[in-house]
Amino acid sequence: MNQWKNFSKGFIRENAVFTLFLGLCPTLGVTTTAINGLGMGLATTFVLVMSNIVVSLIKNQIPDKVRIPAFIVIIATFVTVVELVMKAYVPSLFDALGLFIPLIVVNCLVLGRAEAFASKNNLLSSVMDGLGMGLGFAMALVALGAVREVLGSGSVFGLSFLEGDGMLLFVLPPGAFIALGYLIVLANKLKEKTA
Amino acid sequence: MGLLTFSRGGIHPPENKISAGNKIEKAGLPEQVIIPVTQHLGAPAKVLVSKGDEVKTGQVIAEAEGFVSTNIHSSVTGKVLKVDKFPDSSGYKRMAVQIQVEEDSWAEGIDTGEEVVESVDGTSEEIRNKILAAGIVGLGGATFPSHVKLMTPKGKKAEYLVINGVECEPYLTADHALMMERHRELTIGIRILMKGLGVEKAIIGIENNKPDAIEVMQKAIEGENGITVQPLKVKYPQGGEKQLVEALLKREVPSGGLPIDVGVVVFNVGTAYASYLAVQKNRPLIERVVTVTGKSVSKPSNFLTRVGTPASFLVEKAGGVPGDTAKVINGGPMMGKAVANLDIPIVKGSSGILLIRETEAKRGLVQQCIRCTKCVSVCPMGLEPYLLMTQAEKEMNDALEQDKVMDCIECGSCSFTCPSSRPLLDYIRLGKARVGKIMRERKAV
Amino acid sequence: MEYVLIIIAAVFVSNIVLNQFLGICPFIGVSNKVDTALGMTGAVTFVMVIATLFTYLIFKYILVPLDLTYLRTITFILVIASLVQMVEIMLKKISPPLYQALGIFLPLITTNCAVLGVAVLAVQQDFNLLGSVVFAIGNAIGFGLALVAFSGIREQLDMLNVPKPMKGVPIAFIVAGLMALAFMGFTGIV
Amino acid sequence: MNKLIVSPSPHAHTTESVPKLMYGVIIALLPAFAVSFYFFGIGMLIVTTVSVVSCVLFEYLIQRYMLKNKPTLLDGSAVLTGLLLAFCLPANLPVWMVMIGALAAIGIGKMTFGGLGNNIFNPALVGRVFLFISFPVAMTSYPEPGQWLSYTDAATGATPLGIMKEGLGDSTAGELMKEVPGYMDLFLGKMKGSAGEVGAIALLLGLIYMLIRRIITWHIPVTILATVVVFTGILWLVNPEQNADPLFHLLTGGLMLGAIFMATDYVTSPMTKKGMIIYAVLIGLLTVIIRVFGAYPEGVQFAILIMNIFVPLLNKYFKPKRFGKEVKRG
Amino acid sequence: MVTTLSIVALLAAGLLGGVYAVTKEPIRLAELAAKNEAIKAVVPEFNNEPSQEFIKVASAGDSLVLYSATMNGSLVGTAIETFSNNGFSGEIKLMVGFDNSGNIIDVAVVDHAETPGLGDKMEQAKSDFHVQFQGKHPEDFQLSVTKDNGDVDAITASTISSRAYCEAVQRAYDAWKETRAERN
Repeated sequence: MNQWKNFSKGFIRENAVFTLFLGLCPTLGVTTTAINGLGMGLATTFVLVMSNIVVSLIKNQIPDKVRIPAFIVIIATFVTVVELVMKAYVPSLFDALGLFIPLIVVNCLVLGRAEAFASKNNLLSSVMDGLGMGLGFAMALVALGAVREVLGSGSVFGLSFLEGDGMLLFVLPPGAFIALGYLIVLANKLKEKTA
Repeated sequence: MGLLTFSRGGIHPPENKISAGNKIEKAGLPEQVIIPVTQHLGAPAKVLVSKGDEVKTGQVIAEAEGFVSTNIHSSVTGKVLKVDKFPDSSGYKRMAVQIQVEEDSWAEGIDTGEEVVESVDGTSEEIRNKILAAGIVGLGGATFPSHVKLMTPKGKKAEYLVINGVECEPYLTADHALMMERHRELTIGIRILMKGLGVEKAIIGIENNKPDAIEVMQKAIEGENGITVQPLKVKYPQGGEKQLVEALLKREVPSGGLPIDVGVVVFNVGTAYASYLAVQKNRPLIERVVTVTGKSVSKPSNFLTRVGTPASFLVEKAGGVPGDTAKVINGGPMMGKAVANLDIPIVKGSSGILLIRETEAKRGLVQQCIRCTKCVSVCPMGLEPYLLMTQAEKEMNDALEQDKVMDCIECGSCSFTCPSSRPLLDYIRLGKARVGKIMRERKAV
Repeated sequence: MEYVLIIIAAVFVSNIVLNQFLGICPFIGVSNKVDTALGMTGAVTFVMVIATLFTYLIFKYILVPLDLTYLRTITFILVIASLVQMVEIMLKKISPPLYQALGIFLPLITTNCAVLGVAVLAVQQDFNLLGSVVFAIGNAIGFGLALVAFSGIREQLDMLNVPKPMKGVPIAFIVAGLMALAFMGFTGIV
Repeated sequence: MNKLIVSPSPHAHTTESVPKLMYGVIIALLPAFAVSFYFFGIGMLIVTTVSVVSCVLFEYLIQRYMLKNKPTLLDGSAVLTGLLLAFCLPANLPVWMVMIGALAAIGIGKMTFGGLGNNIFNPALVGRVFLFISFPVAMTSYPEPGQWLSYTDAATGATPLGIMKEGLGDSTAGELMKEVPGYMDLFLGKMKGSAGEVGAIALLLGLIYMLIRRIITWHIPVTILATVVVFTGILWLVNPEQNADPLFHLLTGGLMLGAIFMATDYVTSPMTKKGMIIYAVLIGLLTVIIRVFGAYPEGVQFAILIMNIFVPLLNKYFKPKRFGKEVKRG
Repeated sequence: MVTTLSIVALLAAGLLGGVYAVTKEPIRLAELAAKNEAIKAVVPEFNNEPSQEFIKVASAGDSLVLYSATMNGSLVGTAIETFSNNGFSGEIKLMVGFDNSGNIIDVAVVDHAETPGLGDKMEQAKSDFHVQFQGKHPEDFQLSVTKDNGDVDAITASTISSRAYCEAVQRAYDAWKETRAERN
């Protein structure tokens, strides 16, 4: 029950993007399509879960003063792992996500969970938390990516349903901001209803 | 080059000077008068009479208490009915003396004759004392005790006397009538004030919509030393003393300061006339010219009225209350106060009673500000009323102070001009009250 | 001239916030007041320029010769984190007033992806040393311009009647979107 | 005696009102409408009608069902937005695109911020630029003037500004001037262009009307136009081969429409004269920079939107000259 | 305190070194594959490793890369990676394939930053713009847009992108001509 809560809170109630407003740069930057959103979301989830695991395992060994630098090292390590693996096995996705893969390091979501949750909770809770928050984040990215893709290119997950182009604005930066703005409103409405 | 006027903002409301050109009429005596003891800015005067006392016209019934205060005189002869709280012109109950009018016999030492006394005698101190004794206050509406204004503060030097004959409020014609009919006395009054202040130069500012008054005054000052008449372009609120000083002398009274900070003292024409009566005739300030007007009023008039006369008495004289009256204003339409009924007494500061029709009285539906900048461009003080209103609404007191809310002279130009009918001035007043309180508290600490 | 173009491009054409989506968190978070936005801009400029300089040198003269470029991310973030710490300590000692002004923003900067992003971009785009520094300055100006203008708008919005569901973050995003829309006009000027 | 109204002063009020001001602007737009109807015929009428009706409808629906406010349709602001939006679209734009533009203008540009008076960006321009970025092809194929009932594909193409933008570099300005209509035609509005932005003379008439009725002041429009003339004049004097002359810049594209009707929008322009002048100078400069150095042939819409961003800062830092600051006390 | 941090850093470095070693080869292969993919798109079938057999030609301050595709040792085509700096939003990189007599086989876009919906129509996947180049010989097919009296129909509303595209193809052809002797 408790673990379910740790897991599920990341989807709506404490959703990184819609509620906590964390990790916004990649949210906006990579979501030209739903696929990109998914890729980024999963990459972040991996880093989040792994760093949560490590942090919760060694939390007692780390003196308070060097806590943050240690966390950053741990996170950066996993980010680099993701970077290398993607470069090797999914180079096209790596190209599409570009700069935002190394920037997972400074995604406040990852450091935030390490600091606020994993450093205070046991392994299982931390895994569930990382998984939930990460998948919630991925869900938000996919949602935004899907909206932008549908409106901007007339396709979903690369499947085109429209002859010609959509409203190109949504593929471009202004569309990212605008679409996210309205999605947050929508998510708030949803939250009010479920609450 | 055009006529002089002030530089920032200003508006041109319809002038509606219906009673212009009408001669000053004596209003006569009502049955009872109610004379408030606070008819001036500053401390209330101390009441000297009590119920049942017989008083004479011009007798002191309340005495100045403190420096910024002045004497109050009985305007009639009769018996004191009551010394109690009565609603004053703004509807607040304030201490006043109610007198049953019996006759009109003046107290001793007062010259009631009409002949003009030309030569101005006495030192400036004697002049000041006579003005204090006569209970003279600024008759333009601010009612600041005049003897205080005549005392130049240490370190300041008065250079100019400015006489305010602008009368920029729509409808009102009291000052206009006074200039037309009492120009001689007025000129001597100016001389008196110049002497009282010790200045060599005086300028009479008159708006160009009163060409007859300009002509008459120009004639009246012929041969006078140092007095000039300056016609001004018509623009509201030119009668505001800061605006008038700037229009005439291009000097800007500093924020939070007084005209004396730039070497100027401003008196209204009515005050100059009252000073003449006080100094040359020993006559205290117990009557003034009051315009009673309105679009439906059958006989718009300029009445020479005793202080304490109920407004209803004057309105009856002007033909009674028209059926379509929706609002009665004590003063002009821009800065006057709407009153709840006509029982209010005429006081030293009353310049007019204005009866407004329903169509004029209605305020439009308040709408969203569309940021049209009209309020900013009409503000004579260079403020941003739209901003001050929102800041007042949201109680952003620091921002209000920073944006100079206290400089507002409450001329109402912003509210007048707003196409969205927003109550700009109402909120600004609220803001001023709050910020004023904060500033006083800060000073106290 | 080349450097002027780098700056114009960074400020207007590919503005770091409105076009590159970097530094969105402070953009949304520290933009309620113009004064705070100015403080943040100062702090970011300071750190961004120094960080880019250091990371550039480390990358060019340590990582590349040793064939350790895959350690770029981890090195850069450590450099930035320790730089922020050092700047904080130094400011406290050297210029307390400046510390007063910038101090509260400094800890936020470690996780400001604009700083890391610019450092990474500078080495990716193969600038020379001066070019990198100019690039960092340009991006700092671009960040500041967007942030300060945005905070001005938010100050104004605070005084208006924004519908309740839109208040706060949502309207901020819409404004940012419209700002980005307007900035698209700069396309191609460099 | 009836119950007297007691309210704070002032007791006199202007006869101006928001609807009167809005309809005043609409009247000022009529000459331009007539000119463009003359040149673009029925298509212009369709675009305008669709745009105005959609704007009013979207405003009503959003107010009624989403904001749950009392709809304020009669203030004329939605009609005005609709007109202005239509005026900067090609007369051959598909109807559904016009409707999307209207939704962007009213939905995103205006109602998201809370409606009239709250928006930061000019709604009509938000709609126009939204469409321009979203549907670049449709938004840059303009019909040849003089076709009344329908437009043939062959007779659509770039505006004079577009011809200039694409041609310079390979050809000189003088050669390109032969491909665009003469000055008289440009002045009267006989050129390819957005529905309502042709017809400099008609737009100037509108300006004069608004100045006389004191709906706007001269500061913004005149400053923008003057800045454009000065800046393009300098460029032209330096290199007449590669730069069009100032008159050409003045008469083509959306400059007049933008300077007179868009940049002067009350809500999104600065509150003080000083602010207005700075705002207008920068709009003029940005317009020329985008036209001459940027990717797009026309820059005035972007320039105004960009400056909209900075209006709050202008309002914050350029206050009116307060009374009595110069003289220090004591 | 310092020890813990050092241990953490050491472990991290160890992990990274390991992952790096594992992924090093796949990364190299992935990069090669990407290049070969682009070459394959514009020349006939080959069985060599063109990405390994290239020459560089200097042009306009930068250099073009010529990849020779051979089938059983005989040259079947040359893929040239070319560029133009005059795109709508900066540099455009193309891969142009030529047969042995200089006919264009096909053109593919390697990299660009053109506006979505306009200039990006130059991508093969997005429009047939490239088709008109197929089989043409630059000597008798004027590589400029019709507006400039050339033979290329520009992408709608994207004359500038189309011009840059033509310029890049022309540059590739010039390089092909220049190095003809050296390759045969």
